Amino acid sequence: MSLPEATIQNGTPGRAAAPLMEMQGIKQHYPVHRHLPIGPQKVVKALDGVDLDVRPGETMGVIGESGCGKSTLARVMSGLEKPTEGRVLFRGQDINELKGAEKREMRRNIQLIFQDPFSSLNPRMTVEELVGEPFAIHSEIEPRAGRRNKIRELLELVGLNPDHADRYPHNFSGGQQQRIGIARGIALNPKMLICDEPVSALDVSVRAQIVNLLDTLQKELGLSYLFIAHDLQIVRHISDRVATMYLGKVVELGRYDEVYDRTGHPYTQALLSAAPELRKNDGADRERIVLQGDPPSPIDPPSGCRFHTRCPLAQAMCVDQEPEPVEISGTHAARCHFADTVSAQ
Amino acid sequence: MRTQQTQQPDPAGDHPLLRVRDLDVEFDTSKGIATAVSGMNFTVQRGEALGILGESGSGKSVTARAVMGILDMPPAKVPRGEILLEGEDLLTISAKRHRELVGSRVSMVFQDALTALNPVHPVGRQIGELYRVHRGYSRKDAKAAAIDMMDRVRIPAAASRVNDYPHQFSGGMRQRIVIAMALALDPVLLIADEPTTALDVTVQAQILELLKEQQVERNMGLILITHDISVVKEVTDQVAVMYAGRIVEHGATDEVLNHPGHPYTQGLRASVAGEELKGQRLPAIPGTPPDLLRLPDGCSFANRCPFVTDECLEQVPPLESVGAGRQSACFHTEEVLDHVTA
Amino acid sequence: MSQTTEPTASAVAAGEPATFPPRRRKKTNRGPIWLRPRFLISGTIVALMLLMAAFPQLFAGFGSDPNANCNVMETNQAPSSEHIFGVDIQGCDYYTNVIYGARASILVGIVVTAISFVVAAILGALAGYFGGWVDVIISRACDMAFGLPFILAAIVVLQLFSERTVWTVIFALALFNWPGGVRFMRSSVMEVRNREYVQASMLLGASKTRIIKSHIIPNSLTPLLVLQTLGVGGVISAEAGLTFIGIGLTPPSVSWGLQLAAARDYISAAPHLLVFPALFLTLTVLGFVLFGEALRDEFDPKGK
Amino acid sequence: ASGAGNAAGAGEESALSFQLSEPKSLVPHEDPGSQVAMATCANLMEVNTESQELEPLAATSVTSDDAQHWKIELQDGWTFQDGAPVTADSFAKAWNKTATGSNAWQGNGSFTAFEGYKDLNPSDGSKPTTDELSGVEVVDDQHLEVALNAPNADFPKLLSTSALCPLPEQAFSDPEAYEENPVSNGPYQFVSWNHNEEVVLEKWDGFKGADGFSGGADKLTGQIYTAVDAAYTDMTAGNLDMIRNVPATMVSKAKSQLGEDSLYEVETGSKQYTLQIPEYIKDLRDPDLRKAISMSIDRESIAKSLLQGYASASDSLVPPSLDSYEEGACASCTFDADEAKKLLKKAGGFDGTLVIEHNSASDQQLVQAIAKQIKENLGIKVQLKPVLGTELQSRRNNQELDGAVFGLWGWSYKSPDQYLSQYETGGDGNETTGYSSKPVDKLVRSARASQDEATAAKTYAEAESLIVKDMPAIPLFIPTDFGLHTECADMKEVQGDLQFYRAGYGC
Amino acid sequence: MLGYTIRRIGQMIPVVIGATFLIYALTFLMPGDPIAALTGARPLPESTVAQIRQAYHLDDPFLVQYGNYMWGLLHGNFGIDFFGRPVLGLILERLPTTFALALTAWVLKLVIGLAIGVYGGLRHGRAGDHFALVFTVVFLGVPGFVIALGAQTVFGVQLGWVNPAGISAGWPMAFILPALVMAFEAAAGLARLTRTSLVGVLRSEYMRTARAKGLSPRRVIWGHALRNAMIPVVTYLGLSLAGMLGGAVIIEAIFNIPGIGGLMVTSINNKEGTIVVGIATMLVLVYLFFNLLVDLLYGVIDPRVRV
Ligand SMILES: Nc1ncnc2c1ncn2[C@@H]1O[C@H](COP(=O)(O)OP(=O)(O)OP(=O)(O)O)[C@@H](O)[C@H]1O
Ligand SMILES: Nc1ncnc2c1ncn2[C@@H]1O[C@H](COP(=O)(O)OP(=O)(O)OP(=O)(O)O)[C@@H](O)[C@H]1O
Ligand SMILES: [Mg+2]
Ligand SMILES: [Mg+2]
Repeated sequence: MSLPEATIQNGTPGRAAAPLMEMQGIKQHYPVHRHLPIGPQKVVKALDGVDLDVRPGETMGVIGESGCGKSTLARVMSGLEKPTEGRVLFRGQDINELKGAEKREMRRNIQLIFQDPFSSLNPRMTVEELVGEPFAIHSEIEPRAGRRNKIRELLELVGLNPDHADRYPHNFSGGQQQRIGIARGIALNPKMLICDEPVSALDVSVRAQIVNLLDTLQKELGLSYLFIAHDLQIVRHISDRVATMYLGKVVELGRYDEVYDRTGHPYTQALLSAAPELRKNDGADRERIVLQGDPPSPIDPPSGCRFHTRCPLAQAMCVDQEPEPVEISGTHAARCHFADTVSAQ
Repeated sequence: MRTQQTQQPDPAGDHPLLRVRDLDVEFDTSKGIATAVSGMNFTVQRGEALGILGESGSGKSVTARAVMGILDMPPAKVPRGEILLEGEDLLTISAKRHRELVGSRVSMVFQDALTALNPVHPVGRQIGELYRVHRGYSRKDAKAAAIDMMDRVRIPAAASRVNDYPHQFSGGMRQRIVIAMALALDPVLLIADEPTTALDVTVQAQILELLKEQQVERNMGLILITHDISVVKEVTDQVAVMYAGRIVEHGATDEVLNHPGHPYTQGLRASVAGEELKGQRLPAIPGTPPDLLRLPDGCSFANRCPFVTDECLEQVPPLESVGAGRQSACFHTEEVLDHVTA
Repeated sequence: MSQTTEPTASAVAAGEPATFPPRRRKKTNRGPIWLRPRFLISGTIVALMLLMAAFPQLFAGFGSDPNANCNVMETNQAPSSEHIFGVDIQGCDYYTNVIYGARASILVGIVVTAISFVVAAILGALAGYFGGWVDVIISRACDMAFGLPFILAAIVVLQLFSERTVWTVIFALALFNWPGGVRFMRSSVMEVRNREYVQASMLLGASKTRIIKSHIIPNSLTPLLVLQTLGVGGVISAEAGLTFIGIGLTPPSVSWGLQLAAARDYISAAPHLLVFPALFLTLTVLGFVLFGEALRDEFDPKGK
Repeated sequence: ASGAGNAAGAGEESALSFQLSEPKSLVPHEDPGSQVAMATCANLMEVNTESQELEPLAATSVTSDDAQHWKIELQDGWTFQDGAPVTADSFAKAWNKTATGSNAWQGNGSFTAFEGYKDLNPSDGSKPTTDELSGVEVVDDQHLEVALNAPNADFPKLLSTSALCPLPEQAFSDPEAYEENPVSNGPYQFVSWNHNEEVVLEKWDGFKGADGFSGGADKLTGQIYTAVDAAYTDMTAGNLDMIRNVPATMVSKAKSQLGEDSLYEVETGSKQYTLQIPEYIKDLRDPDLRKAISMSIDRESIAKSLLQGYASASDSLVPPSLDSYEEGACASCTFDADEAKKLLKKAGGFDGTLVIEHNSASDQQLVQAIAKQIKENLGIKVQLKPVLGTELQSRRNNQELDGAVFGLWGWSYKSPDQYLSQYETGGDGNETTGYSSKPVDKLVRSARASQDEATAAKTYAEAESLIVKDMPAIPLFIPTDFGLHTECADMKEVQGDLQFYRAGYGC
Repeated sequence: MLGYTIRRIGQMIPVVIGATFLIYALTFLMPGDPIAALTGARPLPESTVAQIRQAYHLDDPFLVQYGNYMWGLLHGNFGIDFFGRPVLGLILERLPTTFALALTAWVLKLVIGLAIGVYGGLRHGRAGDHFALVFTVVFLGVPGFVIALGAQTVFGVQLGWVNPAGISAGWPMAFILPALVMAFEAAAGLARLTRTSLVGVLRSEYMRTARAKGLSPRRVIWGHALRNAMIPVVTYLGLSLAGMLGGAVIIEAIFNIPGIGGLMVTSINNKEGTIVVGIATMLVLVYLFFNLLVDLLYGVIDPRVRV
């Protein structure tokens, strides 16, 4: 796989080709349900100023603990939700301002793969109907006559038996269901595939199959991925660049090896150190950092550096000064006052 | 209700802590009988941690529930087998005796703490209930004991949170409460069924650390069920690998994971993306596990196995010893071992 | 609290462990659903009653007319070989009358259910899918219809008509029978609306119409249908009840409710007048209720 | 005896219970038909239960020369149950109040014959200028004079109805308190009214008319039922002593369940079922058509079967118990299907639909049977139209009926006038048919004015023979009225009316 | 909590207005003349009719009449009937009786329904469950009035255990039979709901936890299963009490119980709009009250929804 040169969004201007998708200052706030219409309206700041770009053919991995806003990012990026603030650009156009044909075109090009394969498939539709639905919606793509063949092709492509096209989703195993989901996702030849934990619900022995499939598809179709996962091992395997999120913000972004091996943010460090599989291989060099306490509430995020409440390196300045992304290398930056020290460890 | 000491049979006897022999578990479903566990055999000694590894549906939880006696019957039934806890067969003792043992001598940590805790009772009461039922504590004492227990699993400000309800805690804290409940009566055997699967990596580390620490501290037997190979590696001494209701490989953890003797174990180990595989295809196990309602005549793994021969299709390979303290259920164990080392 | 003195015998005598019943094998003979006893029995009753409602002649003989061949001098005769269900107050053959009585009951039961099904499906889908003020209006309307006692409302509505035919009664019953279904459908749609497959379809660029038509409706309608089937029996019972207290059907309609109401004055003099329609009514309601239950157990994942 | 009275009590007081529906009011003028009103108030006149003759009660005499101007003399020493004297004023004031339309008391209609009634009820809806009947004059405490609009020999009978009871002073000074706790001058006094459950009455020792009153139980309890079925059920369970207006369907049931002895058959038929045909229904104007309809109904059969023999076929516009009754007065009231068809032909056939309106709450089976016979025997279309009682009433009053109307008519006091005034222009009940005929009017008026009963009866009969020719009403049945009672209750009737308070205590 | 309550009450206002409007409109549309009911057979003179019409604003346009009514209602004035009796008094006179009946029936239903439902749920899939099903279905199937007539004849008349009609025997004897009939009819639904809910709860993970704690079956069921199983049942229970208040018409008629039902039917027959609407308003209010109560109660048994 050719590795397009990664850039850091903030600061240094892009050196490589124009990004396929770009998130600019995305904020997504959800109002908190309240019972009395008095007092200030509180909001959950699920995303609080996220800038991120994905280049053609690139895989952007996203890691971070539960509730940090990864799924929200996926929904906003896919156009399922309109952000409270900020713009989502696809080939330079704000996807939320598109109308008519352009909007359809955008829809065709951005697809989302969900975590739970079963619940993302209508239980009352056969595989053929499910995989054929994209064509039914965008009938201009594939005329009715050729649809059957196209569906068979797609099923073969994702490694399913085309003869099973008349079965219902519940007749398939989790891995196969995810394949159906992927077949739907790639049916319209999209440019961008957003995968929100596509393998978390799958069996260990099947995960690798799906990852391989995604890999193959990327090679064959030139797709770009936003790949969200908890399995840090798999993220490293599949990603070209990796973003770490904490409480609605991207706290570290860089090439996969930079993030994994020259980690610039203490949170990423803690995250990586907690994953046993990563630790084992390189023996003693990665000491486990067990974070204390729970992540703070996204309703009232801590002042200054959001991570200071749990950070082993926290200092007075962290409490009241919000760190800007600190460039570590041309392709690697972290939102930490001590990014350089951390990455040098 | 009895006090602990009066009911300990053969405390010093030469019985292993837990011994499961030839255990079968079947489910009567609308589509027929599903054999979830068959011919299960394993032993756990005091102070020993046994990992049970295997993918979804391989019968790990069913085994655990069978040991705890909390299978729903019907649809489940146990047509065969023995579960000996310090020599007493949990399947045949009286219900009363069973209740005395379960919860105090042997206890369990569940996978999803949110659903495992009763949503309508404060957590303190749920922990305290154990003391009230098994030890006959007063309400007040039970509460105090619950707070103490919550402290021990490092729930901050336990005393002020004892009256909170499960939904008011975060995932990690809930799991700690479930662990507190399991450890409350100083069990000799703790079964943890995927205690960290629902949790974040960061929290997962905390919980595993806690479990391991408590096990060592109390010299407990621990059965850790998971499908995460690295978790097993980190915590257990022994490992049993399950596939389609059977143990296919069993032995010391390091041994088994470093030199798998069964093609399934091998596949599992290999599919974990290692750093060295970056840019390559992951060595995935092809295919999917069999339907428990229609298990093949021969080896259940045969259809996915690279070593498959005709023999495998006809006969179920028995779990046989393959060296010191190791067993594997494969006609081609030698080959597999060689393959890895090669 | 320590009961060390407890006789050891009891521990032994406690017998079978409750959690481990005897290890026996039970035969599982579950065929296709239509062959299960509950379906078979209730299905047969329902089918028979439907047939009776549609073609009473099949049962009462061709050319039969419940109002013809009456002899007022024979009023209230007990069952005999000539009139197997006896004779009614007007001197008409009671068997014919009871057979013809099925039509009103079943028509009311089915049409009212069908109407509330349609109304519930539409209103529920609107409220559930669009939410907002649409939902507020529909939900409040449901509350209104719920809050008004059914009987009171039905009486008031029925009093608007002096001659009350099957259609009048259907109108009155249907007017207040839908809210339950709407609420059910609403929550069902709201649940489906947030399912991931709906979002997935939206992302493919599917139109609202398509989403409602091919995702929301199919996935929320089956549970509603099952619920409504369960209600047919209730509606039939309600019609008979209203007629019984004299505000339901009026002659010349023929119905079990009317027959029961008339029979009430003759309970001891001519008990057969009460027995036969009551029997048929009960059987019909039972058939529909059982049928609904069987359907629900089959299709409602929450029930099983 | 009754479940309501604790008969086992120490006092051994005799107690009887009777069926009652929730009274609208305990003041007789507001609810004149109420059994409680009859028991608690004593009128100027009453009917003797032994002789069935009209006798003065609170009055010494009621006389008139011209049947229009009446002199009433009250008996001495009558008091209300609280000791206040009963004077001419007690009557006059009560009558004035009742006759005032705006009070909307149900007894209002009893005063139409009084002079000055119009002034209290101006027909243009304006406020009345006076609050007294000009025809009522209080001479002194003991004497009253009443002037009527027209001669009416039945006036003494009218004086026996509850709407003309006296009221004590407090009924006017504090009407609300009086409603709650009425005091009257009759044989029983009010004890308590537990709404919707029971009204308890107690014998009043001070009753002056005790001579004509046989003297029943010490305590009378009116148990309140909404339906006669429930009352019946309660009686079978031994919790109730007396029921009246027992439907025919219940009679044979009662016979077998409670025994022959429990039935009290009212001897004087005071009611009649008719099918009235409004004049304003053009299609039905032809007397031959009306006669055809009448002759197509087999009254005998229906009476025997459906009504189980507890009714007789009617062949006159008045019940046989009245003096003016002549057998077969209505020649076309016998069943003859052939003749009926001929008459129908003579009338030029009938291709419309004969609508029969009736009260939806009662007699459904009877109307159905009648309709069935008309349909079968004449081959015309008949449509039943069950209507709510109140609606039917307003349709009658406002002449909005769509066809014939089936109904039951009864008298308030025994007089042919009570039946035939329906056919007198502007008479009582005339709104229904709107029938109007000068000769009939004349005959009825002269009969009414006649104080000689025989002459009156003859004149009434003459009027009837004229009416029958036009058949504005088709006589159907004279039902037999039944009461049900336990052993302890010895039921008594007055001129066709069962009055519970007159029952003797037989245990 | 307070805010929640206020919000709920706010939502009730349109419901009350809508429901009363509906009933008012329907009674207005009903044929027949209310004044005819006043006087029996004899028509009242024009003048009287006119005066009554004026006194009761019967000549006003419908909306004005309704407006007046609501205005009165706002001041707690339910109006007066044609006999000058205050409607509120009439209703309150009968409400306790109906309340006693409905409450008795409700409690009996609670006991019967829960017992059968819990039994069926615990024996889920076994003979006991099927027995419970048959039992409930039979009571669903036989129309209430048939059961009522049967029960009245057998227990009231033939066996003589209770008074077959009337409430002179007072509570509880007079109410037991009718309440039982109502209870059995209504228990079926409750039993089904309870069973389903309990089966769901019994399958839940926390029941496993409870059993894994070595608790006795009784403690597992009473301490852990029932309260959770009651959560969906509570909504149903609360609303059904309101429903029973209005639904007792037939039973009241058969057993001669002087409750709201009888008043309702007679006043509808007499077209006494004020009473009909008064009753409707009262029952809607009761319904809404229970609705609110249930929601609040919900918070008590289910801590997850506490606000
Ligand atoms: N529709 C919504 N309304 C209100 N809050 C929301 C909504 N969606 C998400 N949130 C909140 O936003 C935050 C981020 O949620 P999100 O689902 O994006 O997290 P995540 O990183 O995907 O977590 P996970 O790893 O558990 O999937 C959470 O605190 C969540 O509670
Ligand atoms: N109540 C039940 N009814 C029918 N089959 C059941 C039931 N419970 C479990 N099974 C079957 O038993 C088999 C083993 O299930 P078990 O829960 O032990 O798997 P597991 O190894 O714990 O999987 P996971 O990793 O997903 O927890 C499964 O195939 C399942 O279908
Ligand atoms: Mg997520
Ligand atoms: Mg499991």
